[in-house]
Amino acid sequence: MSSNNTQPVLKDISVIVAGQGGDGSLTVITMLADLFRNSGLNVYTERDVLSRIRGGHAAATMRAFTGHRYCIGSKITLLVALDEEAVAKNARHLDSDSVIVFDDSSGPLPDGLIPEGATLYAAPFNRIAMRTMRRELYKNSIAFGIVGRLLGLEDEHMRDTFVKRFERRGQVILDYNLEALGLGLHMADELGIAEGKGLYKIEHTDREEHLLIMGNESVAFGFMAAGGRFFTGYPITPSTEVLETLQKWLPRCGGVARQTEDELAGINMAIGAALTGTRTMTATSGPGFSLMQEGVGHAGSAEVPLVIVDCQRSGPSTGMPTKPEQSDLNLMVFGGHGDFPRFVLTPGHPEDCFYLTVDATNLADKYQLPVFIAMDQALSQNIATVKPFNLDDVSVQPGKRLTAEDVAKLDTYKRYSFSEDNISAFAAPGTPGGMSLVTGNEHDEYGLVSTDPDNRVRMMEKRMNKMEDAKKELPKGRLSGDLESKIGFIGIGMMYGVILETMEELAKEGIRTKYLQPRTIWPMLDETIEFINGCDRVYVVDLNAGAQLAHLFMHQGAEKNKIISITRYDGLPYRPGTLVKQVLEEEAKLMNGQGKEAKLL
Amino acid sequence: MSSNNTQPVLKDISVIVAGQGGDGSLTVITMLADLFRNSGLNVYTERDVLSRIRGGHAAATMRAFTGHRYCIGSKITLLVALDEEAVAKNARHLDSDSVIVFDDSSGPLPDGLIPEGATLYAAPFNRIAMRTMRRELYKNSIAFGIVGRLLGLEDEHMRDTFVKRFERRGQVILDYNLEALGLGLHMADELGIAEGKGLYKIEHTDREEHLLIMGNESVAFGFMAAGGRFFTGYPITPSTEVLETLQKWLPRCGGVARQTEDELAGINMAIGAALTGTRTMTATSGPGFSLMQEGVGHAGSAEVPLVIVDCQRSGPSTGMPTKPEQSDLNLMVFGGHGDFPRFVLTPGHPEDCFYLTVDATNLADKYQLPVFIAMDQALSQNIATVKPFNLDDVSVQPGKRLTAEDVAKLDTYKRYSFSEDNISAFAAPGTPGGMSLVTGNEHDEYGLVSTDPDNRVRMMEKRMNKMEDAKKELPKGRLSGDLESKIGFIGIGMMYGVILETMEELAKEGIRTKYLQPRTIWPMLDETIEFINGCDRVYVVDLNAGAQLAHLFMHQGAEKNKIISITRYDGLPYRPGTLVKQVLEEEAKLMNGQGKEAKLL
Amino acid sequence: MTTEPKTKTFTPARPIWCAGCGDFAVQGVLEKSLKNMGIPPHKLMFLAGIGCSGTIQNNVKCYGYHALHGRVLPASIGAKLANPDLTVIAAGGDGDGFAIGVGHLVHTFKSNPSITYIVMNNSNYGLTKGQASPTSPTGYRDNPETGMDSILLGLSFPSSTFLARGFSGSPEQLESLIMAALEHTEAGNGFAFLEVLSPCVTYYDTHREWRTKVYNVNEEEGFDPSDRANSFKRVLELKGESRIPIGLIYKGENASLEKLLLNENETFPAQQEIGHTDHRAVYDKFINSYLG
Amino acid sequence: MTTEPKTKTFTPARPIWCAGCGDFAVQGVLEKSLKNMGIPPHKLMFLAGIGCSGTIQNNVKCYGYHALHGRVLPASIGAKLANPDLTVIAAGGDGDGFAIGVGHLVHTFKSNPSITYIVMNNSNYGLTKGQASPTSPTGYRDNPETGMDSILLGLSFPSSTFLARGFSGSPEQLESLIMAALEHTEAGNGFAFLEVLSPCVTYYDTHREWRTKVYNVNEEEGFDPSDRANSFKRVLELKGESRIPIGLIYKGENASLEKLLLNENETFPAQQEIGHTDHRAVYDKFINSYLG
Ligand SMILES: Cc1ncc(C[n+]2csc(CCOP(=O)(O)OP(=O)(O)O)c2C)c(N)n1
Ligand SMILES: Cc1ncc(C[n+]2csc(CCOP(=O)(O)OP(=O)(O)O)c2C)c(N)n1
Ligand code: SF4
Ligand code: SF4
Ligand SMILES: [Mg+2]
Ligand SMILES: [Mg+2]
Repeated sequence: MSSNNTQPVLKDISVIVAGQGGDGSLTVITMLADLFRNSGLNVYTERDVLSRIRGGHAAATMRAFTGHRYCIGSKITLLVALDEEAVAKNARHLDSDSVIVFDDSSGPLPDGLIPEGATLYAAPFNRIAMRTMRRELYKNSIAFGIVGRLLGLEDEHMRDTFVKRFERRGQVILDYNLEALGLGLHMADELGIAEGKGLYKIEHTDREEHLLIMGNESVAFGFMAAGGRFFTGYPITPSTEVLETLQKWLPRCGGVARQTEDELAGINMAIGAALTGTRTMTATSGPGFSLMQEGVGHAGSAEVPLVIVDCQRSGPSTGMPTKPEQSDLNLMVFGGHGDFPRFVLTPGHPEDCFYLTVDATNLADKYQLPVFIAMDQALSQNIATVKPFNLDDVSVQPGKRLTAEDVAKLDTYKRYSFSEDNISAFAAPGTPGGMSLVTGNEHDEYGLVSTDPDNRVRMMEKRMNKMEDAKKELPKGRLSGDLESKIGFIGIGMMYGVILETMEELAKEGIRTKYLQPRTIWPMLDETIEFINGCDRVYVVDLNAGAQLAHLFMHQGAEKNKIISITRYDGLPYRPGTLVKQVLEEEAKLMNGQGKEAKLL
Repeated sequence: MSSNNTQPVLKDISVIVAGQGGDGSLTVITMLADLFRNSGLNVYTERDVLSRIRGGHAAATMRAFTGHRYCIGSKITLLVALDEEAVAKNARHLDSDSVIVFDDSSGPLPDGLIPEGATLYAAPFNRIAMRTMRRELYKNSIAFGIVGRLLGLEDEHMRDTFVKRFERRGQVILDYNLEALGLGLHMADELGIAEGKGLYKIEHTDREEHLLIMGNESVAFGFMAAGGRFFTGYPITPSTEVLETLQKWLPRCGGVARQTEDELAGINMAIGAALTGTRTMTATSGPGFSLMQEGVGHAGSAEVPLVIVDCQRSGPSTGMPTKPEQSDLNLMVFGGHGDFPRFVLTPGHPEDCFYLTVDATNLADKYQLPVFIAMDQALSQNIATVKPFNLDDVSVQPGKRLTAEDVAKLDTYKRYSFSEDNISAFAAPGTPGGMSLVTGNEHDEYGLVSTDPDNRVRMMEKRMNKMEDAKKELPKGRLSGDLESKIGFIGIGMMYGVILETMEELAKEGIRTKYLQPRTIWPMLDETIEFINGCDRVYVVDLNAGAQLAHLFMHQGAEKNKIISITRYDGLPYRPGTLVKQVLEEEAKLMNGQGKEAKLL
Repeated sequence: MTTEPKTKTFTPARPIWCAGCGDFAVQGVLEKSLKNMGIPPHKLMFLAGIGCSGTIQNNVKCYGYHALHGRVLPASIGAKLANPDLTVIAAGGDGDGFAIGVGHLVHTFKSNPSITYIVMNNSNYGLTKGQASPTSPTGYRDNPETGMDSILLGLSFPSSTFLARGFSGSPEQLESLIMAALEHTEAGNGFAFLEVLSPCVTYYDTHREWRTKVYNVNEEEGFDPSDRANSFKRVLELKGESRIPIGLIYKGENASLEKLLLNENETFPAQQEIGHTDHRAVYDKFINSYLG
Repeated sequence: MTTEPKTKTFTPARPIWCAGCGDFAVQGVLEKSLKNMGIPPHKLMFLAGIGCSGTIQNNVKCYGYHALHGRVLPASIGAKLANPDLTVIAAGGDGDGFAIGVGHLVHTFKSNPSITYIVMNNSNYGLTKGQASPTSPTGYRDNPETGMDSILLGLSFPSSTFLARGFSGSPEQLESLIMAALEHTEAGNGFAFLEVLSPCVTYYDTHREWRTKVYNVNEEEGFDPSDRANSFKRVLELKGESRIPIGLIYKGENASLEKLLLNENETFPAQQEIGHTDHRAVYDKFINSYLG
């Protein structure tokens, strides 16, 4: 590879910056993402950190591309390795086309670590930073200069981005960083990477502006835009951004966003607020979600509208807090003791997060029950370009509520009145005449505790039937690929982008497939089971050890022998290439008449 | 009906005493049960109370019989009604053979409440108690006299029982109660029920002594006999007797049984104790079990042996605390975030409770994971005769433990060492050289936090594989009925006795059936799925609204079209007659070619 | 004051308490105080925990809520923050408030929301049949531990503003305390904590004992309820003499949580119309902040 | 003292803390104190919560346990009750101990088991990136609430027996406190609570501020740590003067939980051989009590 005047136009690159926690890889990637987004490209970024503040391997990746992608690609175009471990850890994604920029401050890269043919630039970021600037801290700003040049960014654009990012932290810090950038550009010159002589040419194609946003922020905003005005939560990776985003924005709308003493307070305070008619949400991750189980069932039983966001991470228990997984599905669907209704929605990318959170907020209010949004660490925290949310597309529908005038017209008001649609009209506390009792005990229509068996059965049916009732309007899945194909995929959350890209790759190999991204997994929509039973075989991709999704389909009547279960739980993000390989192997076995292997636990 | 010298021998009677909470119905039944047990009969009692200390309808029932029964029968032989409501509430179980003793202190029983032909004795217990003894309290001791006479008990035996029961409460109380009994016997004379002239003759047949014990007490004892020495819990109906029994007995064995500030402390204190190698248990019911979910997953992840008893009550949320249900099955099987191994055992009667708790305690220790015992309110609190537990039948096997000598012989000790059988040998704190780290984070063999993907996969498999490994020795189900039949039953817990008796009734109608009482529902044993798939149809009786058991079988590969799901969740105890009717209806539909109706949600 | 419409709604339940239970007096005095204060039923949100005590809300005309065991305070705070116009009263037992719920109590002392919290302390778990609670003395049913004192606990939070103890056997004094508590919260002055000694005649009849032990600090010459350190000292001394201090034991000042958290230029959360577009400008600002 | 065999086991981890973190000093002083006390690694059960602080056990040769967030105290009590021969040390952060775990802290003050609890207070949530904790002052990251004081909280429990506060910047004084705490628990005198001010250089660098504010009460003429009321008063006063009281602030006497709960005639739970038949007579008695 060499840089000359005939660089290709940048269509799809993946850049990874890797080093130790605290090295600032994320900062480099975040700024790069901003720059590319501003250049009219689409962007997807990913972080890979440990659950500690400093040290340990940490990396951040950015993919920039034209068109639509919702994951990091299988290959690394450019690796910026701040230490040797960074090269070792990422070697398997490198090939002969890859470019590696290596910080050789502590010595040269040992032989044999990178694939033959790959281009290596060695540059002592750390040494220069320490020598010239006296702070290791600046090494990533130095690195930025080389990376930017390689990727075809203009020096001026880089400087602008630095100003934008560091301005608010004061002139001194900005100046230092600009100086560091200058050092980096100078190093690039020395390495022969002059401005405009990088690997690519960037064409400013898509002039439409894009948000650069993570799933958690989209969820927060979806809630706010749907009229959500109360949020309580307790910090936990990878959900904390929901809390922090709402703490920043909700008060401007007169809302409350509060960090509570724990998750039990979080959900019960949310319930208390919801009782007043306020649209309410809480967010957490596995450990906190386990703690919330009593509250969740209570909301279902007492018919309290509540949105609960579970940003799943690798379990069980404390698990691997910063790693993605989808292993709380069972808990969302089956958690809480006793039977109660709930909806579980499964967005697939940051845009989906926004619109589904609006839906969740409306649905919770309409059906007076808990609605879960099943996120995963990648969906929660990966930052991607998204078309600006269209607020005119958003319909905010209040539930069945009674004003003081409505109540005054009634003969009788009962909080839990039986009704055709199984939804009891609701008068908020403060409404004259609407006094009522709300309880998680079994109760009569007025909310008075009752163990009368007939009442019990009716109340139970009233509550449970909401799930059947709602099916018609619960968010439908998204179908893509070759709809005539008899080979299907099912996967949720972060698998959305991976599966879409896998299908493209498979099509190139002559295997045409289709994909259903279910957006509601509870109650299970008929379309999902029909999709499975209508295929010859369906690859159900479960990011968990228990094949939770696959078994859930069986639980709901899917034929076991249609399902090829693929499970993964090593904490690594999926790359399309991996899935392509897995499917090709499976298909090859079928060709050889080995029969499919439903690795169902 | 009249009493003469040719009374039948008592073979199977059900007596219900009903009135208001605090009336003491339970005391009468408890004493009756003791008397009949001492007369060589078998006994089964049931309580039906509200979640309040005084007032509200409350009833207690006793069945006395020869042979084996594990539930209350469908018909009431004798109803002792302390008020009118007691008659109304129980009328549907009365028939023309029934005898009703009614307290007419507040007026005569209105016409039409009891079936034609039934015998009514009116006796003003309350009035007499107030007039003669100045305390309403004594009315049940008065009633006891009449009831005892009717059932053929000897006066002397009744007096002995009174002495036994009231002695420890002091001579005064004993004297008052004996006086009240005397009044009752006198009333009986007046009503023409002389000693030896009751409805039955009691033949002292079975000379073997029996325990009179409830499931919760059997569980407590099973734990103790299996070497359990540490218990923490928080009071909650219907589990509290486990705590209270162990608080009484465990200290005598040097153990600790402690009431904690809440269920979170309960399970985490248990975990802390288990870390020292002590066999440990906690018990709770739905709401507390929901709160324990984080702890449960932690035990699975950190490989901490723990027995957890869930005495299920009607859910969801606070539900109906004193009513039976089996609706936490989903939570036991799928609770806690992330994937981790666990066993769920399902005893069917108090004897089973003892032996399965021994198993649970051994299994937890052997496989180093949480083991659940799925109880239900009826199984927990109904008192029945049971053959004295045979301690020589009980084998107490310590898990894979290392003494100081064992450790000293090792080159390396790793708490989470990989091994053939997926179980790592364990050195208890205090053992020289066995220092190690225990954590709910993903960890390496030493217990150090690790996110290495390969290690992660191996650790996950090590833990999850325990479920497959254990299948061979997990408690097998009990098969009964006509094993050639193609019509099956499955039901757990309190359904054990009901289904056995239902099968007898159905056989009389010419319908031969068989029954599998699974005693392990997680991991699901192959025998269970094979039982279902090998039948034409299986009646799966779920005491919950979600058909949790039926769906769990589908989840594990049972064919949907084999299952006829029967669900019940009205909080009433099942009577065999009800189930017989339900099955006959279903069978009739099939005869009429209507096809079966799998009422699966 | 809005008048209630004629719409029929739930008829307050007959208490399920045993005859003689201290909780009857608490309910009676509270109802009277609410009337005195002119708080209409529809403005009253009355939340209770689980226990015998936790059924009190069923017996009063109000917006009632039966929380989970130990969670009445978070639920009450949620309600208050979402709609500060409501009079929010929380109630429950000593098990509910001092065992499973004590973490929330501690944080309510700390955060000081304007809600009244009445703990009916019978020093045992009534509803589950008499087990020891955190206020049970050593030896009650083999309880090995020393009983705690909730007023001392409240005093230990520099932000606590109202700490009182009453006795169901002294209804007049109890009334003055409930009135004072309600005045405190209606004025938005923060958290009013009121423990009421309310004997359980069925499992632990302390009526006579408590009657002889209670000691009203407010009758004491020179007792100054605004002196936190002195109140602490006095409570300790009295306990040392086997007396139970009752009365308004501490009253101080600290900003209330709802004042600190709510945006004073905006409508309260619960009072905003759902689906309104008043905040469109904020939404646009949000979107813009994520644009290039 | 038993000597450790040569068996290789885990190598204590390198701390994952940021350079300059206060927790380094805590670990150093603790290790020194353990050595001074002659507590061998195999007798030490070191349990920690979740947070930056909650990784300390990994760095020390011991039987280590990483509890759930907020649950380190119940787990520690379980271990101590099951095997009182162990030296049980619990550690964690201010979020772990005073937010999610405060209910257990309260009940540990109440029940007084002989365990040492070291809270590394950095007045923020380090591991989750600097959010406010219960000890954060008003205004830190928009925190609207008043910070709590754990020593005051401990003083409010009549059964508390050892309350101290150290500062990672004063390692010698810290050593004396850790030694005193370990002596308290090794003697079976109950719960030793020690808060250590341990600044977080990354999110909330209080090092300089705390250095100027700490005030060692033990250097004060006539300060009597056995006078609960006076300690309470003095802490309040010092706080009023913007000082942070450190030192052994309270020491008292009360029976320890393990003494109260364990049957002194029997082997400790963890030391009984599993499957032994020593208690067959008790089992028979149980069975008999359910016979006719
Ligand atoms: C999570 C949970 N655990 C346990 C229970 C059972 N429970 C109901 S009330 C109660 C304690 C009642 O004591 P207290 O709060 O003092 O109220 P009292 O009945 O004495 O008024 C308990 C433990 C429950 N409902 N929920
Ligand atoms: C149930 C649960 N909720 C939330 C978290 C996330 N979490 C991990 S550490 C922590 C707080 C850490 O603060 P602190 O205890 O003060 O420790 P520090 O890091 O400051 O030493 C939180 C909220 C968790 N692990 N578990
Ligand atoms: S049991 Fe005790 S607390 Fe409950 S109602 Fe009866 S007297 Fe009151
Ligand atoms: S983030 Fe703060 S508390 Fe955590 S290790 Fe760094 S300095 Fe210490
Ligand atoms: Mg109580
Ligand atoms: Mg902290």
